[in-house]
Amino acid sequence: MTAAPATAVDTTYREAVREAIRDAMRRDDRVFLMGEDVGRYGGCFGVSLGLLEEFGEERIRDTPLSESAFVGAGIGAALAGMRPIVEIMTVNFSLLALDQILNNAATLLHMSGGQLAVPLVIRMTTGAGRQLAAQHSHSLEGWYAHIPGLRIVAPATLEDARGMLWTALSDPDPVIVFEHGSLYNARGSLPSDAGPVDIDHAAVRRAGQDVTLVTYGGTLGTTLAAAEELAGQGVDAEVVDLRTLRPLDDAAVLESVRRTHRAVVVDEGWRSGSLSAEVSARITEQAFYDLDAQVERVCSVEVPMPYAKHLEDAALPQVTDVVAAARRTVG
Amino acid sequence: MTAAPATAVDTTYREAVREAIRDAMRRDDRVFLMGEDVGRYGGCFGVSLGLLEEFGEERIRDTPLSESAFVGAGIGAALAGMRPIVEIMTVNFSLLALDQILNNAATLLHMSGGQLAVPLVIRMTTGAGRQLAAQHSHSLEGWYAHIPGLRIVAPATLEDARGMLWTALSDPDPVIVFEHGSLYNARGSLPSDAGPVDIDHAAVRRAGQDVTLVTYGGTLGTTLAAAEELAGQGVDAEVVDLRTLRPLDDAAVLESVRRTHRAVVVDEGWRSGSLSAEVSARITEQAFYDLDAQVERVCSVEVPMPYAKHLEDAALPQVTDVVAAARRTVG
Amino acid sequence: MTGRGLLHEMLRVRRFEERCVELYSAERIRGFLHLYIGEEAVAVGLMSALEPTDPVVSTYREHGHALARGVPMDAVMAEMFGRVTGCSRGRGGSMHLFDASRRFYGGNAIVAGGLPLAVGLALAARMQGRPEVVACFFGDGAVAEGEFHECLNLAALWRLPVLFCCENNLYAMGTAIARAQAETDLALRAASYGIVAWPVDGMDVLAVREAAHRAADSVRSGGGPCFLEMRTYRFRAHSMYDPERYRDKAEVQEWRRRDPITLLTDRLRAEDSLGDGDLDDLEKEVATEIDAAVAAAEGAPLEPAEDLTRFVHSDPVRTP
Amino acid sequence: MTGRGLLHEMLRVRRFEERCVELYSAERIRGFLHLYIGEEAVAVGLMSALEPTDPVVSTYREHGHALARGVPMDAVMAEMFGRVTGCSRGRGGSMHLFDASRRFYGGNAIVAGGLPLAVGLALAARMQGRPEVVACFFGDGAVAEGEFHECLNLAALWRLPVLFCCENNLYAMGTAIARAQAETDLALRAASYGIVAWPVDGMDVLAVREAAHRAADSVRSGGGPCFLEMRTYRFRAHSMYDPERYRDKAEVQEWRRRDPITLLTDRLRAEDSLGDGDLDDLEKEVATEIDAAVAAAEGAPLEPAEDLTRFVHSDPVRTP
Ligand SMILES: Cc1ncc(C[n+]2csc(CCOP(=O)(O)OP(=O)(O)O)c2C)c(N)n1
Ligand SMILES: Cc1ncc(C[n+]2csc(CCOP(=O)(O)OP(=O)(O)O)c2C)c(N)n1
Ligand SMILES: [Mg+2]
Ligand SMILES: [Mg+2]
Repeated sequence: MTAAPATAVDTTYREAVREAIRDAMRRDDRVFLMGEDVGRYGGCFGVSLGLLEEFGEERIRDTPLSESAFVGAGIGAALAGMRPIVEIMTVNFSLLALDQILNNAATLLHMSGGQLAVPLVIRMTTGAGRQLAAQHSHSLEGWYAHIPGLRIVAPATLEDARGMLWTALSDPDPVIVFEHGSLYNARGSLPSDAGPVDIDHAAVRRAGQDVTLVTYGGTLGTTLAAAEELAGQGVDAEVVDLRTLRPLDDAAVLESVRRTHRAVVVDEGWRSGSLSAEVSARITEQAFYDLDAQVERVCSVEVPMPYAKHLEDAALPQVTDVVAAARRTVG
Repeated sequence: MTAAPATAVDTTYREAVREAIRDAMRRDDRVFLMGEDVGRYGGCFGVSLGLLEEFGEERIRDTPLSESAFVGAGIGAALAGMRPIVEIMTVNFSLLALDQILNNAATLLHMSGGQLAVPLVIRMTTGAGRQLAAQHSHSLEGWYAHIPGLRIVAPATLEDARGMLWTALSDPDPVIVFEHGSLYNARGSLPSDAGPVDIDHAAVRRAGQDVTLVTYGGTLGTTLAAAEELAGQGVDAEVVDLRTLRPLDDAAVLESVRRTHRAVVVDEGWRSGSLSAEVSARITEQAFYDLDAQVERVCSVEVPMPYAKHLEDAALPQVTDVVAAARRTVG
Repeated sequence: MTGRGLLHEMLRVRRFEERCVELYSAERIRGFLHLYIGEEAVAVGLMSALEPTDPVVSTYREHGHALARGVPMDAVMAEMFGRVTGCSRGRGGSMHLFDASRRFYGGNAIVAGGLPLAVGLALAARMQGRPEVVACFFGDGAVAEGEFHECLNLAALWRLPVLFCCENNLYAMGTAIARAQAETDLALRAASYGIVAWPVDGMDVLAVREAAHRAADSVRSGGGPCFLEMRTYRFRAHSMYDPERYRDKAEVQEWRRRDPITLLTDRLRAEDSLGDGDLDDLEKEVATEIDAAVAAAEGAPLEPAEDLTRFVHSDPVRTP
Repeated sequence: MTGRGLLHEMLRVRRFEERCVELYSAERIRGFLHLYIGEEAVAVGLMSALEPTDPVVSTYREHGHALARGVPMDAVMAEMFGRVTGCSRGRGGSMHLFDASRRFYGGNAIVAGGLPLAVGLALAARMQGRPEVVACFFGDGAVAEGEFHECLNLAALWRLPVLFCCENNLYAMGTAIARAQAETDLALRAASYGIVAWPVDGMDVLAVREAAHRAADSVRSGGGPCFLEMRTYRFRAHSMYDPERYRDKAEVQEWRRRDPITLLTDRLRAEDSLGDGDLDDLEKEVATEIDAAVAAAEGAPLEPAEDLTRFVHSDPVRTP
């Protein structure tokens, strides 16, 4: 008996996430999805549309607006052998559950001397770019990447949107998945048998030799566009997608930087104290004598995100900013 | 009439903070202190002992265990013309109020187009070193220093403990003061007329020319001790106390590094994504060609803080770690 | 405010919201847009009972609150357009309307995030000896948040002058109240803190106004916080992205029969306080105001991008 | 468990705590230390009504909970000493006792931080069809936290098998309950969520046991959550750093007259279930157990510092 050959299927990032959830729910009946409006409403971004009908109310579980309680309940359920996927609508609301994430999810295993593992996956939408203003536009991945005990992933491609979830659920420890809000409508094709992918390694999304552009999540598109523009200007940029923000895949970044001798980190977070600072610090620490120029960073301007489009654009990393930063390193 | 000459008074960090609060309460009747057990109990670390008796229940205001509500209430009161000092017992509990701090205190002025300023001061204890284990030992200053709209200060000396508060209260915008728990018992002397100090600039706590050690708050002592030890080994270290963590006084750090050509950042936060990463990134960005070696970082090991003393010691930055890092830069 | 005045205010909100829908389709307004259609009686009745010095704390569904509070329509519309003439200089958009001069403290997009501010505003009023009532709006969904509990307890404990204005429209996005609250009688929930609380027909602007007067009087005279559960309904989707899979068309139809504007119109007609051409006149007046607001917004300038970082901190005080 | 057995358990806790005070002065124990002296009847009565498979979620004042649950005293004492033989390998200390084999989920030092875990453990039990009761301990102070509200609502809404065990000792650190709660009747507060709730004399171990049985039966048979407000008192300071300025010596004395150990002893004597030498025998047995625990802890090894980073993540699964 031979398997039918995989065909390519046109799909979107949103559908890829949904398919990942559906697949996980089918594979393992310990898995369930819990969060605000994941059921009847279909998910605030439509990700879980149709899943309630397929899996029922127990496993597609609408919660009240009680972020701390339902995230903590996910931790408790994980302690007792379930494999919850907790959806926090957006990273902006996750602060209300941060105590549970930091002080329980990330800490219980170590603090209990190895007794209590928390096999929990938390998914949340992150990022700006849709004129949602100051309280709905944060990029706080860097904060979560600061917490020992967590694994943080940021699927930037359809393949990763489809494949990271199952791997995360197979991890015995808590994993947070950041989905950038501007990606849900991204279209592309996936093989019909697309499945789990590793969540340990960064990926080179474009090979190049003059400068390494390091990024993740929502700014991968911007960065690839910048690389194209740089190519037109005779600068051959390599683009590294971090994919996993904690633990960082230093080796992949350094391997690239040691070849190109130049690096730019692109990060939608506010510049000071963003993940880009950590990446920059690590590059300098570990490859100082390989560097031909300062490591540059392209980040969001440090302001609460304004509503008006021209102001939001001015606050967010743009292709031209990345190009300019790269040119500063090769200049 | 001539003012009586100032005499030196023996005191502690705890008393210096108390005196700062008392002074502010006397100067300005819009000032009040609010938090858990600040009144009857005298403050969980004894800082506000005696103030209830002096100022009464309205102005030394005990709250229920409701971090989000009373921090938010501080913001509201500030909006309406008061000058609240809100005490959060420790940074560990501040996560419960982080939404209010980020989404309201730090954001209202910008989001309202300049209409709503929030002249609020939040004080909290931070740090480890007293065997309080995983949930009571965080150093999250770096997170707060990531938030646009806030000013973050970390008094490391008696003078700053005494002097930063009034300056913070005079700021039209929110300021967070981090007091390291291990400092409260620190003894020293202050002039009897000690008063407000600036909260804009870093300070050189020890002059030197071979390497710049940058630190703040609870690790200033460790760093100064390391500098002494380095001196014995023929390495003349300069120690820069950041004092204000947001906005960072880049100029002071760079001025020093441009002279010494070497830098070590000492930070009690977990290494990845700590404030030290930002300092390191800025040094490399702005002084790359002045550096003779990689910027080193000495931080906490990335684990939930264990209770056992030997494990806690192993997790925290020690004098020997700072010495070793400094030697790596000059080696 | 006369019955006619109340009707005028409700019409201003209704037609404003309807115009917003069009402008959203035309991509003049972007981001999230939460309409107040169906709930006009709540904001209009409530605001009519407040003093101009009473602080108001609002939500992300706050166009109606802002307009009824007296924030000029021009400034609100310009805000939706992202113009510097907007009531938040175009930085806030639909969810973040502010007007300090009218003590309108916005526009909060974190559910229940405004409640602590209201408690603090009330504390300040008390400490400063000002006889103010802080009106704090929030939805049924907010009642499940921890902050709701902390704030009701604190306000009750300290007997602060807060008027909690709960807009119970039976849904938090797609979640019906019975699937979110163990106790669906929200006035009862509030009463459990020892707060005087009662339910009000939120479709009847006169009932809301009367309840608001009684509650505000009690709060202002030092009786501690009050809680009004205004039972209302949103006729439209939660936001522009909501296909409304979670409720029946029939249910919506049923509620539309209690449209607050129709209810008041009928009542005023029955009382002979609204003449034949009066409604038309009002409609015309409102249309004119809206047209003017849209025209002004269209023509208004954007904030220069160089000012992006302005107001992260207060402008330095200029010593003369 | 017999009356004598309950007495034995309470004595174990009491004498253990007293020894901890000495060991703290001798600097064998460090960090924060919160004693359970005066509250023994609560833990002992409660645990005696649970099944070994019932999960327990505790606080930072949990030595009594752990001991009464059956966590071996050796392991608890070694934990206080920071030894690798401790029930959390010495990483947790006084505030973070864990014993997964006894479903003792610790030791949480964030006030109210354990409640969401209890809700989740109960949810898992329900989804997996296991007839468990999750016992969740917390103090009167926790009732003001937002998480309390969110969790009571969620447990009530979903009718989850949680037994909320509120230890109302009248103070949260130095804050008397009347200065923290608008509604000081905490059972009433819980009842407002539609949860069956009642107050219990927390100084009477038999009353606690009976209430716990009734409540656990109701929860286990699918009746939804229950809430017991155990009215008790801590005889000692909040922690080792507390000079107790906030309460009268006389008040403490008054409560000491209702010492749960004396109450039970007197009762058993009156019933002739405790003979003349019995108490001495129990005291000796307990002293021997404690001496052994201290000796074992003194002699136990520390975790090698090289293992510091172990268990930040789970050990890699070793494929055979
Ligand atoms: C803390 C938080 N969680 C989730 C959301 C997303 N959200 C926005 S509005 C809303 C529903 C709120 O319902 P309700 O309080 O009843 O107000 P309504 O929209 O009905 O006026 C939700 C879940 C949010 N903005 N903030
Ligand atoms: C969220 C949080 N805020 C503050 C503290 C500091 N704190 C520790 S115990 C305590 C009092 C708690 O009182 P209660 O819940 O009544 O328990 P009890 O100590 O009386 O047993 C406080 C305020 C904390 N640990 N967590
Ligand atoms: Mg609603
Ligand atoms: Mg208590």
